[in-house]
Amino acid sequence: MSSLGPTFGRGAMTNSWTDIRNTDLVLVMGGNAAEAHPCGFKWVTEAKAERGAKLMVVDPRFTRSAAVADHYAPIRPGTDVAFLSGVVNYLLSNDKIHKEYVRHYTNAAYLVKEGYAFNEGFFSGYDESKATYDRSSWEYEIGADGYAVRDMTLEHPRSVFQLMKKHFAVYTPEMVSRVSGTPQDRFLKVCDWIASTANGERAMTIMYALGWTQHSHGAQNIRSAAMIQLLCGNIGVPGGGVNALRGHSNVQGITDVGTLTAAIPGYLNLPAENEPTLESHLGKRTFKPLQANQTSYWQNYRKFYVSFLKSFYGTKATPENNFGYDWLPKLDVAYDCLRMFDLINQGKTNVLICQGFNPLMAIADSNKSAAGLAKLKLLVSIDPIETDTARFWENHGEFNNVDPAKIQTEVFMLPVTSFAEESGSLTNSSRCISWKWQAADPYHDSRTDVVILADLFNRIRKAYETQGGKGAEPLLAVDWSYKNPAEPSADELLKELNGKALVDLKDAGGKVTRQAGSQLASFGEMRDDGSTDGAMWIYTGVYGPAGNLSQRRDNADPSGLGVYGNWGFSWPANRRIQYNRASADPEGKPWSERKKYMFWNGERWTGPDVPDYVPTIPPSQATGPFIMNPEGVSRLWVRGLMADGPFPVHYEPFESPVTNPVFPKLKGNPAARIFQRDRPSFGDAKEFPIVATTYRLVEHFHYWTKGVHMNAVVQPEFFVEMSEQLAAEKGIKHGGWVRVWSKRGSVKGKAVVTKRLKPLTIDGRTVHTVGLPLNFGFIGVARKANPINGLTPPVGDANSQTPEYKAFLVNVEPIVGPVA
Amino acid sequence: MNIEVSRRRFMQLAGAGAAGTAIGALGFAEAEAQVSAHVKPFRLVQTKEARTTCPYCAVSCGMLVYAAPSKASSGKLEVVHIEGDADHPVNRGTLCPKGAAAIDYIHSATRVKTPMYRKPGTAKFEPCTWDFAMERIAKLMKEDRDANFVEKNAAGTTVNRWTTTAFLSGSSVTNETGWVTYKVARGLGLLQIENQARI
Amino acid sequence: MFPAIPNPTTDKSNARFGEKDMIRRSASTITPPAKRQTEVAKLIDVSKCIGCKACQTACLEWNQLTEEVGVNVGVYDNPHDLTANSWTLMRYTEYENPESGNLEWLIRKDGCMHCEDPGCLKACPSPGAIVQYSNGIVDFVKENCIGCGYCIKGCPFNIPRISRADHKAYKCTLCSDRVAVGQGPACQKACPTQAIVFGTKDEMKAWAAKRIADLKSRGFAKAGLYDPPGVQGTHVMYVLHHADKPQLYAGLAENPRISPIVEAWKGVGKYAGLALIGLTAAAGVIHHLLQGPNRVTSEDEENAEKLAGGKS
Amino acid sequence: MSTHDDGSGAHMRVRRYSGSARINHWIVAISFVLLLLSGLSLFHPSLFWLAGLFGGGTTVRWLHPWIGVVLVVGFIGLFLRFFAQNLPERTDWVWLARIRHVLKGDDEYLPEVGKYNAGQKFVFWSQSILVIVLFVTGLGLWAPGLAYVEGLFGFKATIDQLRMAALIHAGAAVLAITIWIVHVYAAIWVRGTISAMTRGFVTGGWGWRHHRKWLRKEVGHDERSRVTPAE
Repeated sequence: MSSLGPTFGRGAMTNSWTDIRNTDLVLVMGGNAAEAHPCGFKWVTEAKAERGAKLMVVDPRFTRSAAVADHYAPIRPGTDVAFLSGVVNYLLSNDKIHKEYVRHYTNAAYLVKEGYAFNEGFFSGYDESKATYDRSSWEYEIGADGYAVRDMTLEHPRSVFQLMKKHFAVYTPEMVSRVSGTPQDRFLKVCDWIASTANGERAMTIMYALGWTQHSHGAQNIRSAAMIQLLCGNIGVPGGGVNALRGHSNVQGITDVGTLTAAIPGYLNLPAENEPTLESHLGKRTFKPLQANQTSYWQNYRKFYVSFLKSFYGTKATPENNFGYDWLPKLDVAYDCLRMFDLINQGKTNVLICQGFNPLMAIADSNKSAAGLAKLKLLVSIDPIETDTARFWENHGEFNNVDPAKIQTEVFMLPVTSFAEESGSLTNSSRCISWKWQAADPYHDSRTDVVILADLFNRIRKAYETQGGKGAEPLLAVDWSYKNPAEPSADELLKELNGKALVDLKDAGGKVTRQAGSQLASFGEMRDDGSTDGAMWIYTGVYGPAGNLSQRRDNADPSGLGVYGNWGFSWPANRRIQYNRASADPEGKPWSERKKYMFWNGERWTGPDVPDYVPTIPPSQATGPFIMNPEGVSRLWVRGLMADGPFPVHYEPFESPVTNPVFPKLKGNPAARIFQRDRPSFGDAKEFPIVATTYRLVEHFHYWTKGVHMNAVVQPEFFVEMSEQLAAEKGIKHGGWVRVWSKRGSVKGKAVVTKRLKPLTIDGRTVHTVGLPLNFGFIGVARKANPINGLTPPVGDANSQTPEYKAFLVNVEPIVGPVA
Repeated sequence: MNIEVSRRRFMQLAGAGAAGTAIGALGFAEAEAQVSAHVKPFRLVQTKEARTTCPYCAVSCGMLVYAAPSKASSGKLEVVHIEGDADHPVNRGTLCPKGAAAIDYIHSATRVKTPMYRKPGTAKFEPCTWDFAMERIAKLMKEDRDANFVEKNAAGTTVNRWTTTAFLSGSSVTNETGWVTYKVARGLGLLQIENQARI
Repeated sequence: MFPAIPNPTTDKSNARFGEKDMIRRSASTITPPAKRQTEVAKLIDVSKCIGCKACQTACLEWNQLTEEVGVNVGVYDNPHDLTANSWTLMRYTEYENPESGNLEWLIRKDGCMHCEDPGCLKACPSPGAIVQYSNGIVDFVKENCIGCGYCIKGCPFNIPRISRADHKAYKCTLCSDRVAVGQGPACQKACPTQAIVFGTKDEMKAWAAKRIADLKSRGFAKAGLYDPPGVQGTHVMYVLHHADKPQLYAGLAENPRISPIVEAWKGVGKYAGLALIGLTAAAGVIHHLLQGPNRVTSEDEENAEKLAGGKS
Repeated sequence: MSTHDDGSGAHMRVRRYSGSARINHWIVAISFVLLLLSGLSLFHPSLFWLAGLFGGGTTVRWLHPWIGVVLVVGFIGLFLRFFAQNLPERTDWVWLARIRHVLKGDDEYLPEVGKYNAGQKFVFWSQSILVIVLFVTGLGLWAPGLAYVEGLFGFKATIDQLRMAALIHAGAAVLAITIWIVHVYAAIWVRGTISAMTRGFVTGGWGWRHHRKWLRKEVGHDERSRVTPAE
C-alpha cells in the first residue's frame, strides 16, 4: 500500500474483483492468486474463457496459478525489481508505450530539480551512518508561478521521462536473465505480451500479493509494476490496474480504520511529537496543487481530521481546545510490528493484547518472538481459537521446547465469537463494504470483540474515575456515548464512521443543506469547524441519509462490465474503478470503444461507474485524473514520498546467494528497516547456499485452519518443496524427512520433490530454491511443525516495514524422521 | 434476481431447448411431488438462513449460513451448513477449500469455549469467569499505564502516550469492531498498535 | 460466465425424482418408467482447475463425512486415495509436454463418473443396493448394501470404497439430495473457477464444445470431451487438453468399459455356472431314475463273511 | 471281536472311518454347505433369498469368509488323513476306462479297488485344488483378509487381479459345487455308503462290492475292532 499511494494517490486495489473479467492480459507475479484468492481468481479464468484473455505467471515455483496459465516464467526470489525494470526498459527502448496517456496522465513531463542524482545504486542524499536518505533533492523544479515545470515534449534531459530512460537502460534482457535466472526467451515473451496492451485497445491487469510486499524492497516491487501499467495506460481503465490482493477478509477495512501505529482512520496521520499543535500537523499535509486546476483532494485533510476528532472526543472536542488534539498520543518513532517485537524482546513491553493475531507464528524470527513473550507480564489472546502464541509457554517437545516453570507471564485466553456469530460490515480487497448478518448464537461463553473491549475500556476508565491515575484526562475525554456503553451496536458504530451533521449545515446562500443530526451523504459535506463528525471520511456515504448501503444486495449489472454499483458500497463515494477518468482521453472520449467506461457527454462525466472526479469539470480544464495527487497526474517518479528512492532499484535480498550483479556496491536495500542488534543473525551464502521462500497453501488460511479438521485432512502436514536436481544432489528421497535451517532456526518436514521447481543459473552459478509453506504450527489438528518464521530474517521494507519472508538463505539435509 | 434470468438465457443459448429443461425444474419428466425412500431428504429444510461474509481472505466471499437449534446446548442456534451465496457478484456461490470447510472452524477442536487463565510458572490453562479475567486484565493494565504513561516528553511537548503496552489487532474483525478497537487502544494512549496489513 | 444456480430454499420441497424413476436396480429386474427424465451431467473442465480441493471439502461438508488427518508423502494428493469418506479427490500429475517443452500440472478431480452402463450396479449381488435413476444418477442405497465390495470390482474407474466403520460401500451420489431439489452438487457449487459445472447432459456438451474451441485456440489441438462410449457415456464428463491421452491425467482410463472379466463373472458366468450345477444335479436324478440304487447284495455280504471267516 | 446288531440283519461290519475322521468330515461338510448356500446367494440375484437363511446379505458378507477359514482348516485335516490312500494307482486307470460299468453299477466288471476308487480320488484331489483356489481368490474378495495379507507380504493387489479373483472364485465354486453334487450323489446312489460317515462302519458286503482290495487288507489286518463278523 505504501507504493500505490505515492504513485496513484490511494493505497488500495485500483480495480475490483469483478472488473478482472474485462481484461485481455493478466500478469500474476508476486502472488499466487489461484492459491491465495481462488474465488477472486475465477475472474481470471472467466476473462480467459469469455474474452480470450491470456494469463502469464512469473514465480519461483510453477504454482497453481501457473497450472492454468498460457505462459510461465521462473524467477529467483527477491529479483522482481530487476525483472520488472527489464520490462520498463523494453517498453521504453522499443517505444511500446501509450504515449498520450503517459504525456497527460503521468508526471513524465515534469522536470526534476538540479541536484537529484543516481549513482551506482545510490540516490543523492544517502547518509550511510543513519542508513537513510535525505530526500530533499528528490523534488520537482518549481516555476515562478509556484507550479511544477513541465516539458510536454518529454525531451528535456531532466524530465522524468528522460531520467527514466536513463535509469532503466541497464536492465537489458541479458541483465534480467543474469539476475533473475529467467531464460531470456521466457522474459521476452512476457515483455512482448505486455507491450501488446500499450495502446488503449487492450488492457492488462496485474495481480500481486505478499510475494511482492514481503521483501526488504517490497514497496519498490509494486512501484515497478505500477510504472509498467502507467506506461501502457492501464490504470483507470476496465480490465486494467495494479491489484493488490489482500490477505484477511477485512484487512482492507482494518487498514482503512487504521489500527496501525501511525494511523488515524481514513489514511490520516497520527501526530508526531514534533507537531505540537493541530496547525503544525495540518500544515504539512494540506497539499496545494502543483499544477493549475488540479483537485489535490488532500486540500480537504483538515475537514476530515476535525471530523475525526469530533467523533473521537465528541462534545469535549471544541475549537477552543483544538478539538482535543493535545489528547491524542504523539509518536516518537513508528512502532511497526518489527519494532514491537524488538521491544518485547528487550523486555521493554509489559502487556501484549492479541486480538485475532498469532504473532509467534506471524512475525519474523520466531525464536526472538518466543524469547520476548516470556518477558511479558501479561499476554491476552482474544481469539475464537487457541493460538500458538497463547500457548507459547507450553512444552510441545521439539516443536516448542520451553520450560513453563521458567515463564512468569500471566496469560488469558478470552473466547470471542466467530464470524458467523456477529453482525457488521467488512471491506473486501476491492474496497467494497458489505454487511453480514449474525447467523448463530455465540459459541459457549464467547462474547463479541466489541463487548470484550467495551468491558475492558469501561473498567479501566471507571478505575481512573474512582482512583485517578496518570493520564486520566485524555482517557476520560474519549467519547463513549453509545446507547448501551457495554455493547455499542454495529449499526451505531458504522453510523459513527460515516459521520453526521452536528448543527444545520448551510450552503453559501444560507440554505440548510443538511439538518443537524442527519447522517452525511458524502465526505464533500464535511467541515473543519467542528460542525460535522465522522470517524473515517473515506467511508462517508456508506451510512448516509439513505441508510446502511453496505446492506445493498442488488446484483444487477446493466453495463455487463461487472460494476455492480448497487451491491454494498465501495469507498470512496461508491467508485468501483479508481481513477476512472483515465479511461477517457484528454478530450473526454473513450480511448477505444473496446475500453469504453467513463466519458464526458458534453455536460458531465458519465458511464457505468461513479466518476472518480468532479463530475462537472469539463475536459478543457485539463484537470488530471489522479485527484488525490497535487500534480493531478500519477507519478512515475515519486519525489520524496518513498524512503528508498523515487525510482525502483534492484536490491538483493538481505540474505542473497550472489553479489548484486547490477550494482555490486549495494548490499541490500540501503534504507531497509533493520536493527543493528539483528545484524549478526544474518547468514551468508557460504554457509547457507540455498534460497528459501515462504508461502501459503490454498488448503489453509494462515495459522487458523491447522485447527480446522477438514483443512487438516486435505493438507495435513508441513513439507518442503524442492527440485529433483537439489534432491539428487543432497540425497533426499521423495516424501522423506528433511531439515531446513537458517542462521536463526531450524525446521523439519517432508520433502516434496517436484518438477515445478527448477534450479536457476544466476550470474553463471546454479542457484537452488526451496519452498516452505507457512501454515503449520504446534497447536491444532494438523500435524505439528516448527513455526516457519523461525527461519525468516528480521529485516523489513524501507517503506512498509514488512518483513522479508519471501527471500532468505537456508541449508537443507536429509534426516531420519523426528521422534515426537 | 438477474442471475436466474441470465441462467435461463444460457439455457437457451446452450441449445437446451424448452425452458422446462432449466435446472430450476431440472427437466424431470414428472416434476410433481414424489416422496422417495431412496433420495435423502434435503437437509436444509426448515433451517434458518443468514447471509454472512467468509472470514478468510480478502475476496470476502458471500456465504449462506444455515443454523438450527442445537440439541446439546439448550436450543441455541448452531450452524449446520455453510455454502456460497449465489447472488454475490464476486464469488457467485463458489467457495474455496477453506470457505467450504468453515463450519469446522466454528466447531474447531481448538475453539476457546470459556475464559482461560494461566498463572505464572504453571503448565496449564484453567477456566475462569469473565469477571475475574476482565477485572484482572484491567487491573494489570492500569498498573502498567500508571507506571509508564508519558504526559510530556523531554522537550515538554504534551505527548500523552503509553508505550509499554502493545495491541495487535485482527484483520478479520468487522469495521465496527476495528473502530472500537481503535478507539479503545488509541484512547488509552497506545502507540504500539498493529494489524496484519504489514505482514 | 456459467450462470449460477439460484440459492437453495429452506422451505419444504419434495424430491423431484425417486424410486419410480429408477431405470436399473442391482440384482433385480424392474420395469423402467415409460418416460425418461432429462439426463443430467457434471462437467469437469480440467483446463480451468486450479487444484484447490474446494470440491473435496465441500463434499465432506455437505455429506457430513469425517475423514482422517493423514500425512504428507511427498505429493499434494491428500488423502492419498478415495476412501469411504472421501468421495472425490484431486489427483496431480506433473507432465513435461515434449511438443511444447512446457511443464503442465494436470489436476483431475477423481470420483464417480455415473456411467450410463454402470459396472458397479452390474456386479452388485444385493437387490436394490445400487440404483440408477433415469436422469443418469447412479446411487448407492446404504440400507440395501451388504458390503461385499463387488461394486469395486465392477467399476471401470475403481471408485467405490468400503467403510471400515460400517462395512458399506460409498461413493459420490452426485448429491442426489441436492439435485432432487433443483440444486447442483456441492462440489460444483463450491468450485472457485467454475471448472465444475452442472446441468442437463446436452447443456454440458454444448458448454464443453465452447471450452474445447478455446483450448484449441491456445494450441491444444487434441483438446476434447471425455464421455467414454465404452460405458455408453457418463454423467460426469471431463474437458481435457489432451483428450487423446487421458491416461496422462493420473491414469484416467483410456477406453473404459466394464471389464471383460466382470462381464464374464456377472454376465455369462453366472448363467453358465448355474446351468452346470443344475445339469449335474439333474444328471444325478436321471441316473438314479434310470439306474436305480447300487445296492450291496447278500452275495456280497456272504463273500465278505467268507473272506473274513477264511481269515479267522 | 464284537458283535453288533444294527437291526438290518446280521451282516459283518467293517470300520471305515474313526470318530475323529467323521467329525472332521462333517465340519468340512457343514461348512461347505453353508459356504455353498451363502456363496450362491451372492452369485446370482435369483438366489439372493438364500441370504435370508443367514440373517441377510450383510451377515453373509462377513460370515462366508470365516466359514471358508473353518473349511480350509478342516480340509487340511481331511487332506492329511486321506491323501496317502488317494495316491493314484494303476488300477485307477482301469477303473476309469470302465466308467460305463461304474455308472451302470456293474461292479463285477471293475477291478478290485482299495479304500478309494478313482472317482473318489478325483473328488479328493479336485476338491483339494479347488479349496486352495477358493481360499486364495477368496482372500482377494475379503477386505480384512486382503488387508492382512497385503500387510504381511507388502504388496497391493491391482483391481484387475481382484476382478480375476472374483471370476476364478466363482468358477472354482461352481466346479466345487458340481463335484460336491457328484460326491453326494455317489454316496446316496451307492447304498450303504452313508453309514461310513455317520456311524463309521460299512457292511462287509459293501466293502466286498466296492472296495474289495481294501476289504481284503482290512480283514488281513489286525482285527481289533476293525472287522466285526456276524454272529
